[in-house]
Amino acid sequence: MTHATQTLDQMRPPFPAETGSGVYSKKLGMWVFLASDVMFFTALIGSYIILRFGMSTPWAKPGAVLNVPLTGVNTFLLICSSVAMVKAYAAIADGKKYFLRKVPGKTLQDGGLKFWLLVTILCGAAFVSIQVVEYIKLIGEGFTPAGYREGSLLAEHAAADPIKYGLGVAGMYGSTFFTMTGFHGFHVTCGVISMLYLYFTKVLPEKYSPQDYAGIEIIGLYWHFVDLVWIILFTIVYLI
Amino acid sequence: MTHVAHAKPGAHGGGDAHHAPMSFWQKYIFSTDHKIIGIQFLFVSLFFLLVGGLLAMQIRWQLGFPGKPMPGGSILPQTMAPGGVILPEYYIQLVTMHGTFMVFFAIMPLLVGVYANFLIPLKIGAHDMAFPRINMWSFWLALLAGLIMFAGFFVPDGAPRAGWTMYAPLSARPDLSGVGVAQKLWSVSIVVLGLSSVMGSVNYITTVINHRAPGMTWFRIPLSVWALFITAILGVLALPVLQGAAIMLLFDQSLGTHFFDPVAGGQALLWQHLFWFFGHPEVYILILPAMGMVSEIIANGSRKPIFGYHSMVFAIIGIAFLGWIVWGHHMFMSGMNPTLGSTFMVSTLLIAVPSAIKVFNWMGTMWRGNLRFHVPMLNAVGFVSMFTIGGLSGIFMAATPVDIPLHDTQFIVAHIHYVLFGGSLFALFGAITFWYPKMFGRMMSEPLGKVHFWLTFITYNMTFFPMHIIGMGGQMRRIYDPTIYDFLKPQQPLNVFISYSAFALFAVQLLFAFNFLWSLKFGKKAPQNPWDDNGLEWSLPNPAPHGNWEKTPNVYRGPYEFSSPEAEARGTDFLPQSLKLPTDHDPLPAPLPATH
Amino acid sequence: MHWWLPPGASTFAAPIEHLFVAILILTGIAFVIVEVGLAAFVIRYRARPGRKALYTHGSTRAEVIWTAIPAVTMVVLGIVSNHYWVMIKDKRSVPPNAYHIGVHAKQFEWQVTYPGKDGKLGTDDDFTIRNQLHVPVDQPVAVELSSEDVIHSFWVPQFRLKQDAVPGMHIVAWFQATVPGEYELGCAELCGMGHYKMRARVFVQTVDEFNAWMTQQAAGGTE
Amino acid sequence: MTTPTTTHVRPNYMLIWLYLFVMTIAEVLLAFELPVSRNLKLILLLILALWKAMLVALFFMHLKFERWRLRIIFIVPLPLAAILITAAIMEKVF
Repeated sequence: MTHATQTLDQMRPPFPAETGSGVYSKKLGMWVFLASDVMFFTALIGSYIILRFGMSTPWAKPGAVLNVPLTGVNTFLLICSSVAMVKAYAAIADGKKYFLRKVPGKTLQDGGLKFWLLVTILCGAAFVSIQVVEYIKLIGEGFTPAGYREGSLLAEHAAADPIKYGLGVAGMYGSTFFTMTGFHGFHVTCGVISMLYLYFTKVLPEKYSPQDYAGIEIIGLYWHFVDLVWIILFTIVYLI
Repeated sequence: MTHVAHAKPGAHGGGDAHHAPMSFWQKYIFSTDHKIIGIQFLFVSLFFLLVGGLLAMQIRWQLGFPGKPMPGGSILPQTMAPGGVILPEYYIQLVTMHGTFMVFFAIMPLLVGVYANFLIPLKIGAHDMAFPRINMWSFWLALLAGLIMFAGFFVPDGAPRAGWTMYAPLSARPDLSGVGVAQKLWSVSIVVLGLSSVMGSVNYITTVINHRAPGMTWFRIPLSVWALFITAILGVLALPVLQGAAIMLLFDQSLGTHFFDPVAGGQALLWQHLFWFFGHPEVYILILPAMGMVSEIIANGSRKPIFGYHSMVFAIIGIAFLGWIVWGHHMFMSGMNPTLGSTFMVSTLLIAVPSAIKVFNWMGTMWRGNLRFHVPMLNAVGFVSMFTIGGLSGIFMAATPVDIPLHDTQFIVAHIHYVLFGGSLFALFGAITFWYPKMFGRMMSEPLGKVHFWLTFITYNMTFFPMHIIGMGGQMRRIYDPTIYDFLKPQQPLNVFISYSAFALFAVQLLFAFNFLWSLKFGKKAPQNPWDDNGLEWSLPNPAPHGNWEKTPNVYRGPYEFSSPEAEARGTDFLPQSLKLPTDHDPLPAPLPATH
Repeated sequence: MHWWLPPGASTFAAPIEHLFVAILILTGIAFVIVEVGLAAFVIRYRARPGRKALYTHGSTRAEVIWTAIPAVTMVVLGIVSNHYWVMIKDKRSVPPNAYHIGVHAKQFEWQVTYPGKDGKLGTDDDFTIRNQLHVPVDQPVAVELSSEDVIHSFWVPQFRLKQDAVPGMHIVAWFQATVPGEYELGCAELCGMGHYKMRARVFVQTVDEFNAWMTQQAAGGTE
Repeated sequence: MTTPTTTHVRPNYMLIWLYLFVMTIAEVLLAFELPVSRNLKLILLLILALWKAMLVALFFMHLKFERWRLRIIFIVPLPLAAILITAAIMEKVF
């Protein structure tokens, strides 16, 4: 922390009683940022919807090009990481700073902040890794941002069954798919990096307490938002 | 002296005491102080304003004297202007970069970067922004974006050549525009700038909501802060759309995607929808803060409360809301569904309503006032009269049938300059002069300021008013040489007249630059409250110390209590917001929200 | 030097000009009220010793008046404008007897395709001429716009007709020329380096002249 | 503490997780196995996706327990997005 912000925290101005948001500034700021991120994804997802409506030939059938089982696993991972995040939040709210602890009368050990945040990070990292694998496989098969690569296996399939593989929309399919999922992946990566940073600078040194765990709450908000975007993307990109 | 009367005990006098001394780098370069960041923005955006102005001069030379060697033009490289004669490809770079610099790197940071940063905490009684470090990053990213954009001139093929609106597919295909690298730099720069704007806006919104001093209720907030707050909301929601669009454009240019390429199923109009969906709120980002600051100055200059404070606030909100549903009026001729055009026409015409409310309320404020014509007031009145022309000329283009002959002609160029120069820049000349003492502790020269205002007012109208006429005559925007068209030849003398006026207008601005720089060092020392204003910022010494107040001020009344009976009882005509009268009760400070 | 819209030469000119004048009068009134008011206030209420400003926070009645008047005016203006807008731009407004001509824009020229003797586009006797648009007078003409590369805009000032030609879109714009003569067709949307010189000549001819020209061109074969 | 997070009963997060999981399975089955018409499929899939998104926003992001002045921040962009997409699609449907 720089000198200036330290002094600012000490002299945080009082809040007028009947005004203000009723929440602390960092959380409010995160919500405003999320609203702005909604508009960012509106530009990307909106373009996809607009372009898809504008096509005169049918879109590729779900599962024809993309590997739905693999991304299904990915969806599962992201949902797990989201619930782990909220468990981490609940844990520190109850003052559980530890990793795992035996609770009398229960067979499973009780997870604390350190445990649940680690699960979150691992699930998030696994998601990104699987996405990278997915991209490599897709590009190898011939699915690129520019469409189906000439001479690739995919291009051959598409030529044989243009309806199933949406040959007429290949260019748009590649453009929108890689841009939308790519920027979602970028958001996940940013989240994982931020959480790793918090894990080593704040969580392991046990700096959070039931009185102050703002960092966990706001990174949680971001993380759930990224999960929310994926829920939408998974349905409209992979299943429809 | 009247301004001693409201000095608060403990409000100043070694206000910096709780801050350890800082090195030059901490204090002026990597500063987290909102006032220093505002000043950084001021210098950087004034530089880009100058760059934009120089580009405009070259445009005017070419339009007034097509094909003649430009004086001093021989220093330009052969690829731009061999022997001083501007080439068509350089001309398009000029119009593109003039628009880009003026909109994104001059007017927007001047209004939002400078005054949102500088005024919001000072006017609501906060010690700094909610997130000072994010604020610092917002400035450095904006500067980085500006430099990336500027670099476009120095890469192979030169600057982008698709107009500041970057209509695809021209912008997306290097083989069609003839520009490779710089077109990508434009997209990258806009993405960085969007990030900077979002960071700034998140800060402004959070600060206004959460960091107001006790007693600063929503309807005691000065109109400038209201305008900047609504502007920040527009920024936070609009800039990401442009970012998304710029990213798609960048991918089209570099990764081989086809978003805007009709050959592979993309849509050329998609870019226009996304761009103007951002672009119209952007237009209001460029005018609302100016309106807010002008309200401030007019109330001060008239020594009267602002006429209809509440309707002024609701007019700002109304304009901001309408701003989201009118973008199609930029696309009336684009082959858009005509039924959609009708809808957009009605919503566009409705913008006249809140705009009229604002103009008439400003006039109502001046009505039966006691008008002090200091330089800010002159510029503010200039703003009202010029913004009115800009607003009225907009009605011609909003009415779709009349828009057909006016669309994409010099008429629209006149309109945008009446709003952005006659509007925003006049407001900025006023605002810079008004808050100059707060920034630098000195006054700008009053006589020089008055000369500058009158000369600008005259040369400005001589430059931009005739553009309406040549636009009606049919002269298209962005054409390199109007004289090749028979129907445009007769009005070439008017083009020459505009060019001479524009050169004069530019020369007059050097007067302002001189006044600004000279006063930094040699200006008269400013008294604490040079304009007898009510704002919280004037309860601080000039310039205000880091951290602003030692003890958070209490606010007892609205910002425009000029000439009230209580003020008269004190023998003055103003009543500062933080002045406690015997009849006033202290507002209750609310408890801090818990940190989770 | 002309100070007005170029002389009109199509059926659109009159309604657009009437609307233009109407808006000019409306905005002119508003302009005079505001500017004269400002000037009067500046002189009348300037600071003088002993002058006192009126302490008032506004008047709801005045504000309602100057909210309602512009609102009503703008709605009426919108309704009137929409009538002409539909007449000019709506797809269904293209007269059924319109003579169809194809205009294909590309960097930086206009390729005009005439339907030939059978009067139908897309048949064998179509022929294409660069940068020359011949149209018969007093006869609705539908221009079928398309673009090769980037967005261009079909703009004939005297016809009061402007319509973008967008790649990937097929747009029909119609007009009916009323005055025979020679005009210019320009591009009104930045389309690249040669945007300024993307110019074509427009000939409005009497029906006889037009038919004679058409026969001669058709005989000359396609270019 | 007066903050909402401590005054409400904490939801059963694992139950929400189970809902999300089951709905995801349902979505995949719906998309590939169920023999219903394409349009019905589309509507059902969108409803399921929005339902899941709502669960995440309401419970994981605690919007259910926040005040309206905070909820509104997240809600404001949604109509704007709808306006943009609707207008741009109308383009193609004339």
